[in-house]
Amino acid sequence: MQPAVEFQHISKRFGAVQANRDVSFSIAQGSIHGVIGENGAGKSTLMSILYGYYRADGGKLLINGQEQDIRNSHEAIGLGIGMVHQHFMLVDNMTVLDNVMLGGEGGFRLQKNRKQVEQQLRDICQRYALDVDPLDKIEDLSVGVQQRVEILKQIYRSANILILDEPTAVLTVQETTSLFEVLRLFKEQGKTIILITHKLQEILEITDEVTVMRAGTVVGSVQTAATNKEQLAELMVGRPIETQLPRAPYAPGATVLEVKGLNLINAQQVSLLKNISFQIRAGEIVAIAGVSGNGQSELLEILSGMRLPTAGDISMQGKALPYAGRKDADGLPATFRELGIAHVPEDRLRDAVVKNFSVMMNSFLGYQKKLGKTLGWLDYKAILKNCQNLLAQFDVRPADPHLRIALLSGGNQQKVVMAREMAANPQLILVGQPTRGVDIGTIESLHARLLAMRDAGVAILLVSVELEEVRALADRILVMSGGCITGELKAEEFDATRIGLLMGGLHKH
Amino acid sequence: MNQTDLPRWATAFALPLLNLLSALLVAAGVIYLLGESPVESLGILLNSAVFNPEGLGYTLFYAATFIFTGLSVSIAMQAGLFNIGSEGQMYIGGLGLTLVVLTLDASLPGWALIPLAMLGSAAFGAAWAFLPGYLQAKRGSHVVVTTIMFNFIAASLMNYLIVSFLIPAGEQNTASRVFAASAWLPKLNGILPVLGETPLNISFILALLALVIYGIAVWRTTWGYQLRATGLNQHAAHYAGISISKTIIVTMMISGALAGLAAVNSVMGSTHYLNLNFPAGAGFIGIAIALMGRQHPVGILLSAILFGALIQGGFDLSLEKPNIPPETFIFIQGLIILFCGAMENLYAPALSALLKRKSS
Amino acid sequence: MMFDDFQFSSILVSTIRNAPVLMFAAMAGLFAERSGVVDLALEGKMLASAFVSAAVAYVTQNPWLGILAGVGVSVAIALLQGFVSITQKGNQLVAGIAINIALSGLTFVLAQFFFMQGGRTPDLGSARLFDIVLPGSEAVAGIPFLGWFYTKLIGGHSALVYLAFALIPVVHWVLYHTRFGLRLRAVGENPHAADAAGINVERTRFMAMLCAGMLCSFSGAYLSIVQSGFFLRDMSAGNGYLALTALVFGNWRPLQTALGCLMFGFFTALQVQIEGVVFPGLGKVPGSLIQMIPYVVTVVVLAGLMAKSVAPKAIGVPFVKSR
Amino acid sequence: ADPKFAVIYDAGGKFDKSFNQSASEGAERFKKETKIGFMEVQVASDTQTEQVLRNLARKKVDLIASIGFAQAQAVQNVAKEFPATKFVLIDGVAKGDNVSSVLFKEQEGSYLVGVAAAIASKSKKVGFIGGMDIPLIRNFSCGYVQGVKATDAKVEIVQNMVGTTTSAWNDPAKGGELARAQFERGVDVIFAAAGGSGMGTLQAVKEKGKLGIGVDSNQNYMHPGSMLTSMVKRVDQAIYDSFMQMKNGSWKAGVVYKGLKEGGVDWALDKDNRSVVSADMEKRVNAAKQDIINGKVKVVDFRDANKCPV
Ligand SMILES: Nc1ncnc2c1ncn2[C@@H]1O[C@H](COP(=O)(O)OP(=O)(O)OP(=O)(O)O)[C@@H](O)[C@H]1O
Ligand SMILES: Nc1ncnc2c1ncn2[C@@H]1O[C@H](COP(=O)(O)OP(=O)(O)OP(=O)(O)O)[C@@H](O)[C@H]1O
Ligand SMILES: [Mg+2]
Ligand SMILES: [Mg+2]
Repeated sequence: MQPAVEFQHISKRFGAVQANRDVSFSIAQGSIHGVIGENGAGKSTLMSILYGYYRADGGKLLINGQEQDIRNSHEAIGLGIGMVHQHFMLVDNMTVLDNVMLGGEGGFRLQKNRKQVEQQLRDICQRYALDVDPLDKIEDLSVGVQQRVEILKQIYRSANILILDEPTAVLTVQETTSLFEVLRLFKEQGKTIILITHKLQEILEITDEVTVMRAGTVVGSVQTAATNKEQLAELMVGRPIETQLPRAPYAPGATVLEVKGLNLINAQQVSLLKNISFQIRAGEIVAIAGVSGNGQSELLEILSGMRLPTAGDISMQGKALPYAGRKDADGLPATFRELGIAHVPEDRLRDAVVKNFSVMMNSFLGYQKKLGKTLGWLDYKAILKNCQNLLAQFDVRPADPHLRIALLSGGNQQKVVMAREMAANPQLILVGQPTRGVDIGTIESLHARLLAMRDAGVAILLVSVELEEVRALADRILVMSGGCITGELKAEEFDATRIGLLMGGLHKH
Repeated sequence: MNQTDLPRWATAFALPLLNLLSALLVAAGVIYLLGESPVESLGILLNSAVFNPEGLGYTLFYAATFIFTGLSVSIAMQAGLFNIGSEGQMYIGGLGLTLVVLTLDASLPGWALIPLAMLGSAAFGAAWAFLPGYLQAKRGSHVVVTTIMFNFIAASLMNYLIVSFLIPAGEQNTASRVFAASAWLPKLNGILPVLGETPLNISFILALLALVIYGIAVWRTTWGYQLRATGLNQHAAHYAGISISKTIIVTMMISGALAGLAAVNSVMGSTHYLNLNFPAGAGFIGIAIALMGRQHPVGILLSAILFGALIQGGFDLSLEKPNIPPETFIFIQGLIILFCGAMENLYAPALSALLKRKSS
Repeated sequence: MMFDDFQFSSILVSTIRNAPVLMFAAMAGLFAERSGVVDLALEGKMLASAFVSAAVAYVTQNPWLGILAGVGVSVAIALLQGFVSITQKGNQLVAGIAINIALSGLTFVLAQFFFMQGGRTPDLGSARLFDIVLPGSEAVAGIPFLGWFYTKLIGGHSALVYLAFALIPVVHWVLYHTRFGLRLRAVGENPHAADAAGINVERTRFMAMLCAGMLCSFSGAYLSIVQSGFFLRDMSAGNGYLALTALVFGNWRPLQTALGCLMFGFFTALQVQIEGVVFPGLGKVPGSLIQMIPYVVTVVVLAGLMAKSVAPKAIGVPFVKSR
Repeated sequence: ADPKFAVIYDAGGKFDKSFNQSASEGAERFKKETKIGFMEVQVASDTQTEQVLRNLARKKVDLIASIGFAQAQAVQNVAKEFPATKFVLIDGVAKGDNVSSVLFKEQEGSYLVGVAAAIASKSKKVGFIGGMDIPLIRNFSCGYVQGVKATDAKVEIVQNMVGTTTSAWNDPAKGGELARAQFERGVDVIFAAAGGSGMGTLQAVKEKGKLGIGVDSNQNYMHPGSMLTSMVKRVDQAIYDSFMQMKNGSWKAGVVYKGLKEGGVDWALDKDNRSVVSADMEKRVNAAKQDIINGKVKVVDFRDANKCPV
């Protein structure tokens, strides 16, 4: 049988970066094909070429044995190719229905088809067990549901070749499981699926074959059945990966952060946080596990000074944090930082970096006041040196301080942010989803950094949806659901099933 | 296609030059259609705006005003604010300095009066920009809309104040009385007699100084860093502990103060009285200058001089060539802004292809 | 005819006459901006179309040909604007301002060149649009209120006035209930998503500019052919910027934007009526202060009543396939 | 050799259908009769005025005509520098032994058209539309109101100004709209002193079959039958006279006021408005004119005290 997709000697260059170099491999009809590789290995670029988003500088592309010159997404869609992008391609202020219809409206007047398509979508949702209401607006939906909308879109368009670029990065275990159910259904129907992920056990769980990329080239394709995690990891990174990182024995010090009776009610009068109380001591990592959207983000925002709570007391080393009596949180994060609270936010592109600044200019975001002590003068020489140090320490690639940070891969951006926050010598560091979309090599090094900080006596609050990550790092685990803390476990009590139950415990859906 | 393929000299000089030439080419076509020789016209224009010292003096005189309004628009843009209100802020700034001068010009010597009057213009300009800034920061009212409205309001207010209070009784001219000589800005032809009778005065020097301060403040200080961070990503700025509303309000006030200072050149440096509609669109030209100069001090300086030259040279040209009405130069200004400010990459593909062919 | 003397009636009629200039331009801006292209060049397109439609109407002695020519020119300028902002990915604000400045100069130069009347076209005389008298007007003219309502308020305007008001539902329909509208909004909100859905972002934006050019031309034609009867230099007199204000004011939505335009029309009419009126306690407020009313009201309403305006997310950003 | 002449128009420009245009017509007439040419320039700002005055003086122009009050200060400055050059300033006063300042008693002409308006109005409501609220325009309106009230104290006057920015002179749409608004309030005669915007007013007047009054030059020809009259301000005559005197060597510096008596202002009666001016009206307007010339009636100049008596 003809392969569904065949890449022949594909090359693509962005300025100085060779994103793909002479990439050749093929994907069998009706299979699930995994593509893995470090951040920046060129996976997304290759898929974007297949989907017509970029055009290759050289090489050939064969779809079902036919050479194709795909010039844009429209032509890709015409060839039955569908893609779920790393960042969702949805129009936030439109409904699910309109998003699905977009590009395939079936006529000039929408109204005629809206009813019909809506019914169709409801049918699909039922058939594939996708819980989506076609009339909801995207901006009101959680990421998990948005992901389902993307899938829904592809089913509606009856794509035969489906590309999924890190679809599970933001999903919970349950959501991932149900996504895989859908993918298996797809495969049964003879569709071809290309899956990019950084999570190796997903590759092992669902793919038939896997291609490994490194620095723009293919370093090997293997049958999934004939491989294992360690081998794949080594192929990817070029060295063995440590899964069990060393850590000092648990010996927490004085209480650093104490939260009592924290409540948050938003402008729509929805209660987002209910009576949250906990404490963190020096030298321990407290992890908050939970399905995203259950109040963890808001908790981080409040603790970092980006948002004001409605009620409750927070004290840092015995002293109340200075948010009382304020009308808004404008400028408050600076005060919190001075008190020794560092923050690695969940959404790094939105909050943690200024995309159009260079890496160097981002390397002191939040600490600008400290640097410009005399008359606000910024000493770029010192800043540059400091930045170069950070880049070297955290092995950021490329280690070019003058590069626009948007051009770094997600993993490397995360390293810059982490480096910056750790360099501030905080008493408490708040870390949200530190390894989202980050490759395993980088995960290993970021985890090692966090553990080193813990060992050095820093209090760490980790928010993560990855149970694997929670297990690897936490000394204590709090589980959040519906704005409440529904349970607490010690590290040695770690039990995925129990945590899963607690996560769903008070959850409404 | 990619601009980054090109060497720096090409993007910094060759492309802008090619664009300027294209604009002039179109302009030459229009001049030809109007029945005049483009080459001769260009000669007259260059001569009267650049080569003849007195003309150059006028060019720089106009440029001084444009530098201030250009800076006013630029600094707001750095914070992501599109201040269309420089015109009104300049107008009100003129009122500020006039009030100072009219009260004190009989009693104070120039060295005290002039700085005080400048303070007045900056303060009034800043005050006029405060409300749009405040409303944007605290109420989310779009600063573009409020500043446009404030331009109209300023025009009405000034019309009322000038006509009802400032015109000396029995006078026809819609202007305040003439200031005492102590309020006249020292002219540069005192130092450089070659400039002849031009109103070019110390405010040009001040404008250059303002450019330097602007450059340092925006790129070299914490404050400028916070300003730019706010302009590029408000979420990140908030995360970084920058007070967004304070930044917006302060920036708008500085922007207003700079616009207010633009009044100093024409009111205290040339006419020596406050007249109706004296800004004559300088605030709007400031927008073009900020955009064309990419909010960079050197860019602002060059565009301001270019506009000054067009006004001076165009005026002289229309004097010599009755077939070419002065409005032709408004058209040419527009063309230049279009080509140099918005189509900077027009020739990039061709140039990069040419360079590639050369190098291979 | 008692009602006729009541000034409020005249304010309403005047509002209806004032609003179309802004409405056409604001709707034009709406198309451009909902597609992600900032349209600062409304003023320029208005001027160009005002001049061309007056000139052609004068030469052919046919207002409809004038309007047609105006549409052609305004569309051509919009496409030029599109070429700069969409194809060349230039700065859209710069492009807009440049077009305004260039056309302010060019329309004068051309008018002067062709007609030698100081940047003015000759009077159009009969080559103007007539006011439409609704059927049965004579019959109801004498009836109190109804007569005024039928013959003055909704009747007795030129065709362009009716077109302007008809546009409100039409634009709403196009924007929210057609394929074009859906794509337009998508392209202005998240062009990457639209592109991924197989939509040609640039072509959609060009289409939007085409609509913008066409609608804006009516605004210019209304100025010269309906309201004035000739073209005069810079006769757009800031209306393009006011239209933009109404657009922001209306949160880029057709209905609210039209309301914004009507509000401007209303307060302009009101201001005209209360100029020179003696207020109890205040006396006669100077005319120049009365002139502020529409602008002050806008600021107050914007600051006091409205929620934050939410612009289309991709506005002003050229579509570049990159991070 | 023949003397050299120049005219400097203010921002309104040579074709403003108003006083700049009138000045240009005077100079043209002089040129036609004497075959002596003249230079002409239009300035956009007060700074430019001074620049161009100086340029012309250096070029040894003998008489420079500056049109518009905005040029007053510049003329005074440059006249001091170039004592050999002569200047004639319209609508403003500049000091200097080589400056002739010509001021018009617009209030007197306006008074006459006010009389005509009051007689012509059937609704007993007349209107005034000015460009901008400035002393010159207020003087027009003040004279107009005096004339109306003197004729019939019961006649109401509705006044509007077009705007507060320079576009106030170039906004015919607003000029027309103001007229329509005034009609709806019952006005049936409008005096428009608003430059280009006024043309919009007169256009609207014609459309609605009402009566309009033109300003500065005789604008009756624009809409024959709809124009009641025009308040003419003979800037053309002033320029023509000044040029002639220069040629003849009888030119004199100083301030001159030109009113009805001096033929500086007048109301226009010609074939274009013959049909709308009744014999009675003509008689009464001319009687008023005579009274003013005789000094029986004194029309207050608004600018004397920045106040209008009525
Ligand atoms: N539009 C672009 N402009 C410049 N460089 C780019 C662009 N897109 C990608 N790159 C660079 O190309 C390389 C490959 O990027 P790509 O996104 O394909 O990697 P990836 O394997 O998908 O990484 P990740 O796992 O982080 O998603 C990276 O170095 C990236 O910085
Ligand atoms: N799925 C739909 N089915 C039927 N009509 C719809 C649908 N979506 C939108 N409309 C129509 O479009 C109009 C506007 O819809 P919506 O409420 O989404 O707009 P909005 O939120 O005001 O604007 P925006 O698109 O800028 O968010 C409504 O009048 C509605 O009738
Ligand atoms: Mg990727
Ligand atoms: Mg909405």
